[in-house]
Amino acid sequence: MDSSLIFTIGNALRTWLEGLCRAHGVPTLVVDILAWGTGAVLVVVLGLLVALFVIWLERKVAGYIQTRLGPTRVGPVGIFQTAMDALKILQKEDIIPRGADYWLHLAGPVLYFTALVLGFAVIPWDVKATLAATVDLNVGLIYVIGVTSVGVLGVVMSGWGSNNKWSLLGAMRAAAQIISYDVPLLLALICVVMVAGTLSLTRIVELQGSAGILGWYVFKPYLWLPFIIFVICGTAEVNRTPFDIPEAESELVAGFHTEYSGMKFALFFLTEFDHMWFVGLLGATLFLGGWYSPLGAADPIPGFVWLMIKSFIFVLVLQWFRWTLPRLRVDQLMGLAWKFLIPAGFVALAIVCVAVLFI
Amino acid sequence: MDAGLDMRTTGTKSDDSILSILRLIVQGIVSIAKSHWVTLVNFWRPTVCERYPHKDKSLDYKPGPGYKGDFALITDKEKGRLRCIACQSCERACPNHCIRVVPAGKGKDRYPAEFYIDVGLCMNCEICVEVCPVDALTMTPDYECSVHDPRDLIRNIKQLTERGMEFDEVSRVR
Amino acid sequence: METRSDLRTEELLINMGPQHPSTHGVLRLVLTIDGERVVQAVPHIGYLHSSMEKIAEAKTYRQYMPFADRYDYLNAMGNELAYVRAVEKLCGIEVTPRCEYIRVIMAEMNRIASHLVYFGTLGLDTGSWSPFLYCFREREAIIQLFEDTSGQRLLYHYFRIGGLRNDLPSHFCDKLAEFLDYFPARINEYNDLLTNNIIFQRRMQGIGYLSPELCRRYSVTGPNIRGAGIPYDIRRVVGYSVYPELEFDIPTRPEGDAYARHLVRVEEMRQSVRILKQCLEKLPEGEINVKVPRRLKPVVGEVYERVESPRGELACYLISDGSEKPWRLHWRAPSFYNLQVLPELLKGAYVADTVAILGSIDIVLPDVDR
Amino acid sequence: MAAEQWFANLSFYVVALVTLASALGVVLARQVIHAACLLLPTLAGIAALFALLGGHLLMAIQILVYVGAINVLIIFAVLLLHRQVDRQRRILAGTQHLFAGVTGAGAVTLALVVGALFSNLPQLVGGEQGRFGDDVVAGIGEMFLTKYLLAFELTGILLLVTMIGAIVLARKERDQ
Repeated sequence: MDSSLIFTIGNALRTWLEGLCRAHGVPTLVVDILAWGTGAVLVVVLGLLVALFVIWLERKVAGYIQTRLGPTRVGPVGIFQTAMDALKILQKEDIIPRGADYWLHLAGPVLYFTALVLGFAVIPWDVKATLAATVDLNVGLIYVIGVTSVGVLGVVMSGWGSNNKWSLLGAMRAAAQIISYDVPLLLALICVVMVAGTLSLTRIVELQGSAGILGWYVFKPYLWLPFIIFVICGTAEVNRTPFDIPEAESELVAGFHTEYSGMKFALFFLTEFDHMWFVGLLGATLFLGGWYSPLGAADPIPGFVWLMIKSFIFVLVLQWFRWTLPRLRVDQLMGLAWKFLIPAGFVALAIVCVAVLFI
Repeated sequence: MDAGLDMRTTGTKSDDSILSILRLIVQGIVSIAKSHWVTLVNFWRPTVCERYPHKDKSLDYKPGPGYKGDFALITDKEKGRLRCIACQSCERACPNHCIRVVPAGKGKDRYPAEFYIDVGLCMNCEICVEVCPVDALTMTPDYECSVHDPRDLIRNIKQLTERGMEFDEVSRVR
Repeated sequence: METRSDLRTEELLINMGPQHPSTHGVLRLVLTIDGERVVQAVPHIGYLHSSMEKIAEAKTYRQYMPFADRYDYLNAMGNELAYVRAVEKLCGIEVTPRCEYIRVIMAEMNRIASHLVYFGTLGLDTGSWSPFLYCFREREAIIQLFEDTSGQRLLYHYFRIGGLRNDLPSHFCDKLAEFLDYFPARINEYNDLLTNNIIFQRRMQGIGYLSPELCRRYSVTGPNIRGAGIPYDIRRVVGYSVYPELEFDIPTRPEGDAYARHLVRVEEMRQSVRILKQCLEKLPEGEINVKVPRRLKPVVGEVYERVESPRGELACYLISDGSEKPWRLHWRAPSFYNLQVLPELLKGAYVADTVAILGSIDIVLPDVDR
Repeated sequence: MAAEQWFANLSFYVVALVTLASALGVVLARQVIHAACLLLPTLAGIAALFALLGGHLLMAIQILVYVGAINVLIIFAVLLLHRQVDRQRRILAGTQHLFAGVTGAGAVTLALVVGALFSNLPQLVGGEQGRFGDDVVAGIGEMFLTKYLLAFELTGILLLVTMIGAIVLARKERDQ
């Protein structure tokens, strides 16, 4: 498996810097900190760029599904539309409603964004992606779920801090929804963990790559049910139709971010689309063999590109959901989680138990 | 899924047997798959957008004759003067009082010295055109009336005559 | 909602509208909610009041025609039909058969267009975006025909007292036949997308139950009463214009919930297609206008003329004092009556149901406020 | 290795300060919702301390359970509660300054003591790893099912009982 050029250069740079440090008696820790910092910045920048791209993609996909064109004006096929929108939104006035709780109003979007970015820390980008912020945590999966579920606190804070009853309703819905959907999501992930025997995302990918394309977990029949549960719960975690009830334009007038404008709104907006991509990355890592190429080991395309392609398949599917399905009602949403997905999760767990024991 | 589905209202009882739940799941999957098929089909259908301010040849839209657009006064090309005899029928007939005609001359030589139509007030009912005894006033397929200043929406006799040069007869559906 | 007396949750008073994406205009609903349940709902109307009835007293019968388009903007042809029929009855004018058929064609096309808007906006209310765009794509075909015929796309002013503005354009019948050919297949497609979708079904079934008793008490009409199982349709009950010569069914559903009303409307689109096909076949040749005096002065008296609009029983009540202008005009606007039943329907519903129920009774706000 | 120890110590002090400050905030905040929200940095800071000690599993669990679930639940409860709670808290506000002073002084002392105790942090780094070797998760799982089996099962039963009790309490009275 080829690692991409960027990583090779990065590693060479790092070796050179370490040598330099040793020669001058500077602790090599400095290099480490530098590398972590660079990696973290790289991942955040990449995340923002991808978010812009995903927004554009969403508008295009929505356009064509609805027999429209989507953005066409800025750049070829409107590709710079979202970049321009971001520029526009930067200039907007930052409105804080009267009676709003200033600190909560401010902390909401920041926390929402931070929680997601933290999640990116353990995504295995490529086989040798140590330069990037990737940390091969041996409890990576629990960490991802834990960190991303913190984001809902941001939603709740902004819902409360906006001094708007619709936002408050949205926040309450969001809290109830995330807590409910974390349970089946964890059940589905436990199935993967049981098959892999590890919580480390890097190990899980490596285990899938060992047997070619058929080794990917999505091709194992006993993991189909967890896969479906993962897709449904992933959609719910990112608050997208049919599970977008915390936002619900037609009922709650955009819910928790009704009162936001300018950069704070942009944070919500970007995070939401980044989150979608993040779910795609997670799905690709857990079920679609991560950075491995479907063509086998002789493939010259870097693994990072494959990971991107796989994650965007998820993104496209989520977008397809959104522009097709109506929204569930609040009680139906809860009913779906507690009456259907959690039992299904246990069934999946039982199936996987049997499979792991006897296959 | 039917937790809040309150059947009190419809009188039917919700059935909670395993079989009906399984049927519900299958039915749900099938219906959702069908919905996705519809959006997929429409994804490949031709788009219906008309990129309005961008006029390229295939999209340049012109309404047919008889469209109730901007106004024009028709000039009698043989006599070289406006057909309008400033009888003020249109002014009286207009439900919104958006026409004002200032007549000049006497008898057969009566003509409009001024002819104002406030397009911003007009509701495109075409009553004025219908009541005209000499078919001098017409509505044209011209639909681009936006301006920056609402005062520019008041058409005067010069504008109306100019636009009317393209027309020999009242624009009608054929 | 019964909760234990020692468990008290806060009731929230919340303003839905007048600026809200799903109130279909400037309707204001004051909701008292307990968690996600609506305890009480009070609709406040009048934000769009525009003196449509008072204006009539200052205009001649002809001058008022374009105003009739304007209050129920989704059913402009139907409004014109009601007004024109009322005036003609008052003056004793008989129109030609061709004119009657064209009027019915226009009214039925407008019914399809109106129901398409209903279908799309209900999709929006329930969170599904695509049906809206698809419905508007189909509606565009109808609107294009209206534009070719009457010169306008929304507020047509096409009917005249004693006739029509002009005859149909030459390509009209072919275009309409083409539309009628592909449209039923499109209805099936949109049923697959929305009506039969399990999420939509589950959301619409069992909410906003309208009993026949409630319908009678609030004089609810149109697809709403037919969704409660009563086949009450002015086209049949009164049999105005050429409807007695045409074959069509009055679709009803016994359930009375929002989903039943939805199904009735979808079926009505099919019935309208049926009516339109027959009209195209039977469309007689001949004149469209009869001679009407230039100054219209009806005798002293009053008329009450009912037609079936897409929203229900639409009636025009005219009192003449013998002058050129009506002494009094009153619209029995179906949306106004249908809206009054809303507080009854919203009791105990979820906040999310509020918009779905409001969408399912299909009101047009200018029609409510006039 | 001196630089690394210095870095580890610095990280610890920063994290400990944030944790203590936000914990103080929880106690002193005038509004319940602020207190509930300040629990987040407090609990997350504890998670960070676990991470500094090399206890990655504990860190992840701390975030998942305390920050992701319990804190959200607390805030959820605050959102649902009657505003009266605010008014009751305001009665406390009179003694707040005294309270703040005492708690603040105590917290700073505590921070100093803990800092002194942990100043040889690198020896303690890898707490879990030291015990279970590479696979912490498997090690802890094994402990649960062998040495602490009884406690583990009892906790499970307790949780089950609690759950059933909660459902019974929250259940609506059936309509007659």
